[in-house]
Amino acid sequence: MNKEKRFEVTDHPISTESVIQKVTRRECGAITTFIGTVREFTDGKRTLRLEYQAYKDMAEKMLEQIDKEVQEKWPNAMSAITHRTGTLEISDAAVVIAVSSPHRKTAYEANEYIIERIKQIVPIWKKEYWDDGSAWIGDQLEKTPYPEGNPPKGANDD
Amino acid sequence: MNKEKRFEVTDHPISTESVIQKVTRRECGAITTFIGTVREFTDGKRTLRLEYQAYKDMAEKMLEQIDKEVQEKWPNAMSAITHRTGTLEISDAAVVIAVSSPHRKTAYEANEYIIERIKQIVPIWKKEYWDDGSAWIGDQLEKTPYPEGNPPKGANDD
Amino acid sequence: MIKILFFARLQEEIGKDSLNIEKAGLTVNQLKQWLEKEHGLHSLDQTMAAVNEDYADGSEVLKEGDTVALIPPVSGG
Amino acid sequence: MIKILFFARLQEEIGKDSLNIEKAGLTVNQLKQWLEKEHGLHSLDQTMAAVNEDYADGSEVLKEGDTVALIPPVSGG
Repeated sequence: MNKEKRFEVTDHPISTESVIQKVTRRECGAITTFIGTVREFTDGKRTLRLEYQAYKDMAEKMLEQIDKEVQEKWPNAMSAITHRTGTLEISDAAVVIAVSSPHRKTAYEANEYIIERIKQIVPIWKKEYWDDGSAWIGDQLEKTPYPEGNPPKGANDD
Repeated sequence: MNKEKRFEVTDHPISTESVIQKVTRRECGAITTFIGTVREFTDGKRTLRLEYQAYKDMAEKMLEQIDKEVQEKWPNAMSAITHRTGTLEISDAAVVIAVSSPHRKTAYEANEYIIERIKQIVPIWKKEYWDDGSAWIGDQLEKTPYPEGNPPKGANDD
Repeated sequence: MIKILFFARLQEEIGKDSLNIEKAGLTVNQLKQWLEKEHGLHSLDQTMAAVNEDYADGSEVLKEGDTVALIPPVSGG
Repeated sequence: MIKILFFARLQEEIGKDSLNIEKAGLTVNQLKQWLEKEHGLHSLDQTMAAVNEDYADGSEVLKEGDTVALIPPVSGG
């Protein structure tokens, strides 16, 4: 794993500390991180495990595109994103997003923007496994990706 | 250091991972963290280092009070907070806040609420050291603590 | 030659992760229709496509050597 | 006996971190006025106080055994 790669899709467990280190700078006073973990229950249904699949090269390219959007909106922010693929157990981290900035408001806003955009444009899919079956998520919920512009209000709150 | 103490003021370096571990739960799908780091430049002036002093027992009690407020506003959120005291160098973490929740919106909102409240009611003070002197921060800026109620809009954005 | 990549549900439906075909000159939408007809894939009208790792309109004309990825609604994060 | 705790600027101004005095019966505000007069502390009207680790009103009457902390504007985080 290349420690200097700020936008990365990997099949290894994610080290939150290593993602944080990528954005730590003398000029920043705030670092926010978001860790998306595998939740056991969704709408009362028990998840056993998840499988994430990615179109890796394009996914990393889209993460870089999101970073460009962040740079335009918050020029002082610096971000790093790692998304994991493969089989994940309950509480495993699927994605870690770190954002540093001189002041905290930007670090919160840019971080939340990034996770919204990941859920819209990054070609990564999850398959949920339950006691009674499994399914690729996305189709059933009739969510559609949203390649451009701002995230719609009230997007899916996973 | 007691790993099970969720609200802690310590003179040791903070391990972000250990703060995150305190809030990791099977029912959560989102963990946000905020790391307040020592910034080199503030308003163009170069900081050499900081010194944090706390009224430790009361500070930990106020952190627990903030947690009660969070529980009332976001019953599904779980938080852990560690604030460091003593001498800190540039990029050292002064405070780490971790919040877990089933869904991400709560984890962001509760986390930001906590840092705002820390800056209002927790009896911790910082002294800045510059090339040409030092000063306890707070007085000069005519900021006043705000023991009760909601944080005012546009509170100081450190 | 055009390379087509399949992911998630589509990969399971067609039973492979890629397919090489001689279809330069088709638009993205025409390629989807061909895949529905010839390979029995479903609901490709709700499926985005990327050409050479960028999201593409249905009207984009495919060139020799292009890689087309069918992108069902994403669910990362 | 009342124990008074000093922090940050006030600690440096008075040159100690605590002081024990026989002042039960005073209010918090009266204690501040006494400290300004007897110990030369400044701007205590802008300083919050905590009694036994809880923020207290200026009108709170101090009891024997109380610990009063003077809390200048905080700057943690």
